Amino acid sequence: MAFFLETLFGGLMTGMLYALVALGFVLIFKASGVFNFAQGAMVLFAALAMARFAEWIPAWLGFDSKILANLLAFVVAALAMFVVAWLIERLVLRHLVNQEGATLLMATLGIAYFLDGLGQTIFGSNVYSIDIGMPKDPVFLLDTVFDGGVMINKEDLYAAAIAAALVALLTLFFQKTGTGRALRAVADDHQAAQSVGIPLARIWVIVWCVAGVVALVAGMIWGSKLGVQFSLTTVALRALPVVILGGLTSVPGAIIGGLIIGVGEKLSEVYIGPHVGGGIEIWFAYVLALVFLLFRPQGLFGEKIIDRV
Amino acid sequence: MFYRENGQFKTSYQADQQIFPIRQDRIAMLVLLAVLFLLIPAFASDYLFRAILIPLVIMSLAALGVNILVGYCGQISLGSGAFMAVGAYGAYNFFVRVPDMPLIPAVILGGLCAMAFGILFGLPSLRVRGLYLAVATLAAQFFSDWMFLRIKWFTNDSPSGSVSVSHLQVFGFPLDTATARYLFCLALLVVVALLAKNLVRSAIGREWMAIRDMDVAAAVIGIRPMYAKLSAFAVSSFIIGMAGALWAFVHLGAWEPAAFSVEVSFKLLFMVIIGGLGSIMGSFFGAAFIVVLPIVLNQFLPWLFGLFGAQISTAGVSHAELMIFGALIVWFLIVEPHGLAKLWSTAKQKLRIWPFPH
Amino acid sequence: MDSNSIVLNVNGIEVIYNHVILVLKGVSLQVPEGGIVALLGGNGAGKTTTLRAISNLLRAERGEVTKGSIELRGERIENLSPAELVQRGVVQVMEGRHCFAHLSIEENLMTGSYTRRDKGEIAANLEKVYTYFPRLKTRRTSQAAYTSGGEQQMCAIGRALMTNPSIVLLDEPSMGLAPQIVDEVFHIVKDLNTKEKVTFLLAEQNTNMALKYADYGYIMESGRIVMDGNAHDLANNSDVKEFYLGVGGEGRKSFRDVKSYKRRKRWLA
Amino acid sequence: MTSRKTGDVILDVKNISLRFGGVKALTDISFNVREHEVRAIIGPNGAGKSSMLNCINGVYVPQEGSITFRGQTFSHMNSRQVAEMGVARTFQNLALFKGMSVIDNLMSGRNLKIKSNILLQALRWGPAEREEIRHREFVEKIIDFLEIQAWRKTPVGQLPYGLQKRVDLGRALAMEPQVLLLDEPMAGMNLEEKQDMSRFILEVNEEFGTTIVLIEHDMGVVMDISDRVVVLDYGKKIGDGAPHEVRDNEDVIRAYLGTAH
Amino acid sequence: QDTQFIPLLSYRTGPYAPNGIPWANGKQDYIKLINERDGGVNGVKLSYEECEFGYATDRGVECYERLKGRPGVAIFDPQSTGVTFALTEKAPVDKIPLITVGYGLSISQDGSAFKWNFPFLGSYWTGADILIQHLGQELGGLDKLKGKKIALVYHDSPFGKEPIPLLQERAKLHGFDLQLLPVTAPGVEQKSTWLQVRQSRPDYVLLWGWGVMNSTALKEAQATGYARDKIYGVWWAGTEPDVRDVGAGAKGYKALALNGYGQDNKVIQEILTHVHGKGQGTGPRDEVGAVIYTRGVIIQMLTVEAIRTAQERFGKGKVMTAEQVRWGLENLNLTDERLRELGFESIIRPLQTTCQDHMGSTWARVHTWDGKQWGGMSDWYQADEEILTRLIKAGSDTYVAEKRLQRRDAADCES
Ligand SMILES: Nc1ncnc2c1ncn2[C@@H]1O[C@H](COP(=O)(O)OP(=O)(O)OP(=O)(O)O)[C@@H](O)[C@H]1O
Ligand SMILES: Nc1ncnc2c1ncn2[C@@H]1O[C@H](COP(=O)(O)OP(=O)(O)OP(=O)(O)O)[C@@H](O)[C@H]1O
Ligand SMILES: [Mg+2]
Ligand SMILES: [Mg+2]
Repeated sequence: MAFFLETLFGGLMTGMLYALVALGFVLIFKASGVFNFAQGAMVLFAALAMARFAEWIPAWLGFDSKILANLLAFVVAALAMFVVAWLIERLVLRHLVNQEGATLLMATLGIAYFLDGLGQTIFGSNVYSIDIGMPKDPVFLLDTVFDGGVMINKEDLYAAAIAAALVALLTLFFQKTGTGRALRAVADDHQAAQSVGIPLARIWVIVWCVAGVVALVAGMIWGSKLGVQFSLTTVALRALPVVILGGLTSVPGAIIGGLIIGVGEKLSEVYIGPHVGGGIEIWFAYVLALVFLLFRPQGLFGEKIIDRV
Repeated sequence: MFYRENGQFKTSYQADQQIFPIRQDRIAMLVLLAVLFLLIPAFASDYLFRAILIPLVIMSLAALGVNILVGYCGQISLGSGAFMAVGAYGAYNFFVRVPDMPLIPAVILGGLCAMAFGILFGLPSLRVRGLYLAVATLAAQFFSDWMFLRIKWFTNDSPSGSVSVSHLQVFGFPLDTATARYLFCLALLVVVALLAKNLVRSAIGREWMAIRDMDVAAAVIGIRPMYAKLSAFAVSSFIIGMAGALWAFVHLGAWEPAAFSVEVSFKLLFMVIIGGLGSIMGSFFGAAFIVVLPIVLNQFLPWLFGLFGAQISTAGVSHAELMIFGALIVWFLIVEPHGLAKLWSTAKQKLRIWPFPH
Repeated sequence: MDSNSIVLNVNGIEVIYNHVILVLKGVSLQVPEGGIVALLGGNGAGKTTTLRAISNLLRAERGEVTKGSIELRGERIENLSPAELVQRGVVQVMEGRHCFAHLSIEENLMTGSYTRRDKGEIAANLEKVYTYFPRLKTRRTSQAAYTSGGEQQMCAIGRALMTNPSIVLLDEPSMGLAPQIVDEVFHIVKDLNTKEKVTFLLAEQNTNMALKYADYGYIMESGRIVMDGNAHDLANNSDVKEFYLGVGGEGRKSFRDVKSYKRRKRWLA
Repeated sequence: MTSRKTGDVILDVKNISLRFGGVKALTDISFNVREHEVRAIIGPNGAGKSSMLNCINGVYVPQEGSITFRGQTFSHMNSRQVAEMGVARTFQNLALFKGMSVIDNLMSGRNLKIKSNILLQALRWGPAEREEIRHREFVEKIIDFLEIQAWRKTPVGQLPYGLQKRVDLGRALAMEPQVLLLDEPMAGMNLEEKQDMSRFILEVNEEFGTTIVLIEHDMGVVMDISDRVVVLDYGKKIGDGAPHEVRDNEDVIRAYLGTAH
Repeated sequence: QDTQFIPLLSYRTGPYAPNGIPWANGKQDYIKLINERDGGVNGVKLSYEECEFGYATDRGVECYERLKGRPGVAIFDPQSTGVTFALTEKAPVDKIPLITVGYGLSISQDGSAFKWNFPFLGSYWTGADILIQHLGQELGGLDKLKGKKIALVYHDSPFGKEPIPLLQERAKLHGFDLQLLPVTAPGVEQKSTWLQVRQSRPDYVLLWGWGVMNSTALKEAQATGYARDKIYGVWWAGTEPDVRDVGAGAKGYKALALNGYGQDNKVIQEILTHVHGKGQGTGPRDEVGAVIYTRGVIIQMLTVEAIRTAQERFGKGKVMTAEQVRWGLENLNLTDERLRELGFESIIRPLQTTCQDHMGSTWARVHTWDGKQWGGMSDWYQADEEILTRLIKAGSDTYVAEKRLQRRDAADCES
């Protein structure tokens, strides 16, 4: 029982971490109907920037407060992400208004390659660490009830809290502001959105900036967990079933999807895995998402797929 | 200037329905085939064959298969790597388990295995669409990764899960030189491309495109979405499966499941998008872009830097390669969002009206 | 036309799609302040393209103005973004509706107020649109994709009105609307024109209606303006009568009787 | 109404009701269509006309009611069955296959009639090629008939609206239907083009005896070419009869025509 | 043609770059050292070209095809298990030897079946064998392993699966319980793996990871409270990039050490003087002598010695063909004395290859991470001949049968 709870909690926490990456996908999809293949690359780029600046800034300025270094590095990394967003709009998206999803997807792939190359050129390809003082050791709860207690990881707990806060903030942003509506309009029809005076350029810069910051937060947390190196980009692949399950356009969906996927894959690996040789969680996550899709083809909270003549 | 179609009148529908209705195109095609089959084998180096041409031909074949599904039938698939893997391991099992199995039947049987697998994972397409479908196909991808690592039977009980083949022969001729391998793959590609072209310009091809463009309307004119989608999955995964078998048997010789990882799936999808969705020709352009360009960049950049007297480290080259490759993708899309094939046909269009600008 | 009251001056523009398809071959037209100008012509004549060139929605279609100039109150506008044009009061109602499929009718309308800041004004505009099109009010919460064709057309027009425009480029407003609503749409046009001094440039197939409400008309054929004049004069031109109004020499012909006989248009000779 | 004879009832719609959540798109609609006639459906926007067609060809499933076609009664058919029985249609919001050429669009209308299997098609061998050419000949006739020869090989997405409407009609005709459902075929056309379209419709009706169900907002066209008219308003039937009867019906004038006509 | 060409496959980008960079640097630096200090091998200068493949098998094969035709090409080090598998089929055709130090196919130790493969110093089977021996010693005898539970957390790829047959063999022998826990590559998500570890509470965990998987595993072990000093890694999990980022969290973690390391070794000192001292160092100075850097140096040293050996037979001061180098590889004899001369005496043990034995030495040690650096080296262990020979014989028999090969005879051994 205690073990079941641990697995459950572990799954929930992992799910929140996936959700953090998934959010980036959702944001950009929502705002432009683009499936942003570069999300993984953005996470890596942001994390690299953060990790390296946290090293460089104290060296340049000659102080050694860890907190200050992290703070400044975060700000500088966020600025870098703003610049990236602005350049992407200027050089890429602007020229691809009104093109099909496949074309835009491809363009984001180009961006992904570019960012991978650029990030490694500027920041190097080694393992770097982000130390934002996350506690690494587990705590044990309920040790009166269960023998050995129920183990929970504090780092995960913090990360999950940050993810939740971010989601709440973004949900508010989308629901309560006119911008949210404009974003959805843009996603539906670039040309019509232009025709009523929605400035695509500004909208896209805003959204890519927000997505950049989300990527930075994700990169920071994942980076602090895993170390900052190239494999961070593969985290995006783990977040994919989450986005799909939650619905490509839903911010809260990313969280719920994350929780379901997280729990589903951990329970499956732990309870089914050993009987079939293990290593099943990744495909299980996808199959789980698929099963949900068979009932709701647009994901749990996605906008209904329009099907009309 | 001599690229004109006027003056060439078609007197029968048969003539009008040819793959290349313009005479100049037909001649160009024959020349191209002659170059591919005669000239290149006479001059190409071993490196060119093994490192560029053979992979290019095989990937073109795979991209062709992907294009049928994604480009013609509009079903986004990220499971192509899995179909290739099933093709490869399917062929492998026939090859090692059936004594004296020749290569061609093994490849075709591998294709058939992939076809069955493709149909199975195509079933969700009846309900799930677009990017959401991509997830279903990714499920196929990760499942196959797992399956070939975990189920020993498929790898003939090799402890590490990696397998190899040797003594390939076609009609009794051993396939041991690079030229022979190239010609074999090329011949298969030409045959399959021809068949595929026939398919996409026949009734079934129209069904696929109809489903892609407007599925409700397609249903109203009597097209069964189920049949159309599943047949696209079947044909496409059959071709991809054969390509997978070739990749494993002819190109790699020895392989592990990672040879057909999700990256391969992504690459194949990119080939068809950058080459041109819904264009047989586009598959070849796309394959060339994705397979050849990075290699060319990799060798060209040090030379370029050398020209300016600068030294660049290998890491620097490969970072620059990534950036240039990414930038080129974006640039081509901006010039022509519908892919290289479209760019090609626009160019031909311009040539046709040359020297007038419009 | 009095040249200093011209708000919109299109001067010999040439438009090319996709770098190869030449569609407009030197189109010039003027729209006076507070006027209603009709742009008439058959399918593929280039009406939509002309409007897109003005509102600069052309780029999204991979089209490009390669020659000529477009001026709004003396200012060159070829390089302004559509959003900037909306800021300046120029809005286009696109052909084929283009409602935001996933948004409800009301949300669709509200997107039109993106450039407006004043809450009171927005509310008033919304109310105005609802009074013009009561049908929209009853369907306000439905997703636009699931409304009927006519409802979507109303939505598209209403959405444009929400931007508080001074010049509206209307592309086929009557398409798919019931006769009663067609009347109404043209009434609204007239109404806005007289009461709020909104200028209209409208591309229409319904020549009858268009000439009835417009002051001035241009007729396009294959990318050129072939004829222009006061609406009244045009309506009385014998070619226009025969080809666009259906009233040949012997009055209105029944659709049943037009058989294969066709007279060639004089200007195509 | 010269040489044609309208025959027996070929399509009988009985008590159809269709709801989408709270929206009642159709309430208890009944009407019939006779063989060889031109039957118009009119009504204000959102009255449920298009939905009615969608029910007939199996795109929507009505909650209540039945449809009888050539003596067979169905509460619901799938689109394929309807197509097989010889019902074709055009769409209000163009539903062409945008990426395909005009010829391919029309050829796709003939797909139901193609018998060669996938292998023969791949080889394009003997019978398959002959079959393809036979259908191509038929389609060319339609192309000539609709006067769209010049655009044969253009992808339809690039055609102007009016021509797309013609292609849409062509695709339906390619199915050699017995009943042709047309949803606002003349929207967005100028007079000349409407005349052409009317001519096409009437010729199909007269020469092939095709029964036509037509939704149209241009009253001139409706009055001139239809034999009988159904009027819908807010999902209810408010009138049914010969054109002139309908035109003079008080309810119809109030709900639909307005005063001007 | 007057230089001996050494192609260098490397990955300085991509997921495994953190390990790939020092490795590649070590390989280059040693070549530079030989050219700089000795003027080449008996006067034959060494030339090289690096080809970046980002750990992608197909790009690696492309590199191979590109470089294999260069004049004077000596040898290939595929640097990845995937590329090794692919090249194992090609090398016999092209007649180019493959050197895989500490990786590759375990059965390729059998030189009579694998003429062109040289898995020097150890394979995963020797590694796994030594780990078990070490555990036995810690417990005070292999018999104490009875009833113990050992979990293998492995990279789910041929690399990770290689040790399984040996461990199973050993498990049968000593009666311990072997639990297999695969981790999907690249291994960034291991929560469920470590939850399973927590559930089954094995006495030891063997970590068969590569790249990011290693640090993630250690972090996850910390997060689930599994004692790090019960975790034992393979030598690819015992380098600096594997633990640096975990720092104190990995304190007590042990891993196999295939080779010695550190800047005190003579060869490293010479590299510092002759290469870095002249501003020609490939990477940063402080990485010289790191675990995986040193492994790169060893690989190159073995290559150079093979060339030297070949020259003894085929002509001093001449550029050797790849076939001749192969003979050199097969007839290496690096005695204690020779190693001392070369400056490798505390880096590796003496090594002698034969036509039958392409590995030359099956010795390794175990070292410990103290939270800041590797150290606490154990004594050398040698893999158990008896078990290995049995497994290798069985494996290579199947291989020979499958490929319809002839085992090499005495005459062939002379060639
Ligand atoms: N995006 C495009 N790409 C290529 N050609 C186009 C594009 N849009 C329009 N055209 C071509 O430009 C010509 C003019 O089209 P336009 O839509 O402006 O005509 P229109 O007068 O508005 O016709 P309609 O009355 O049918 O709307 C047509 O021949 C059409 O094929
Ligand atoms: N799939 C659907 N989901 C929800 N509501 C629908 C759907 N289809 C139609 N409706 C609603 O049913 C009503 C009738 O729609 P329909 O399209 O049949 O109207 P119509 O008579 O064709 O009007 P128009 O002349 O404007 O085309 C409309 O109010 C529409 O919003
Ligand atoms: Mg138009
Ligand atoms: Mg309708």
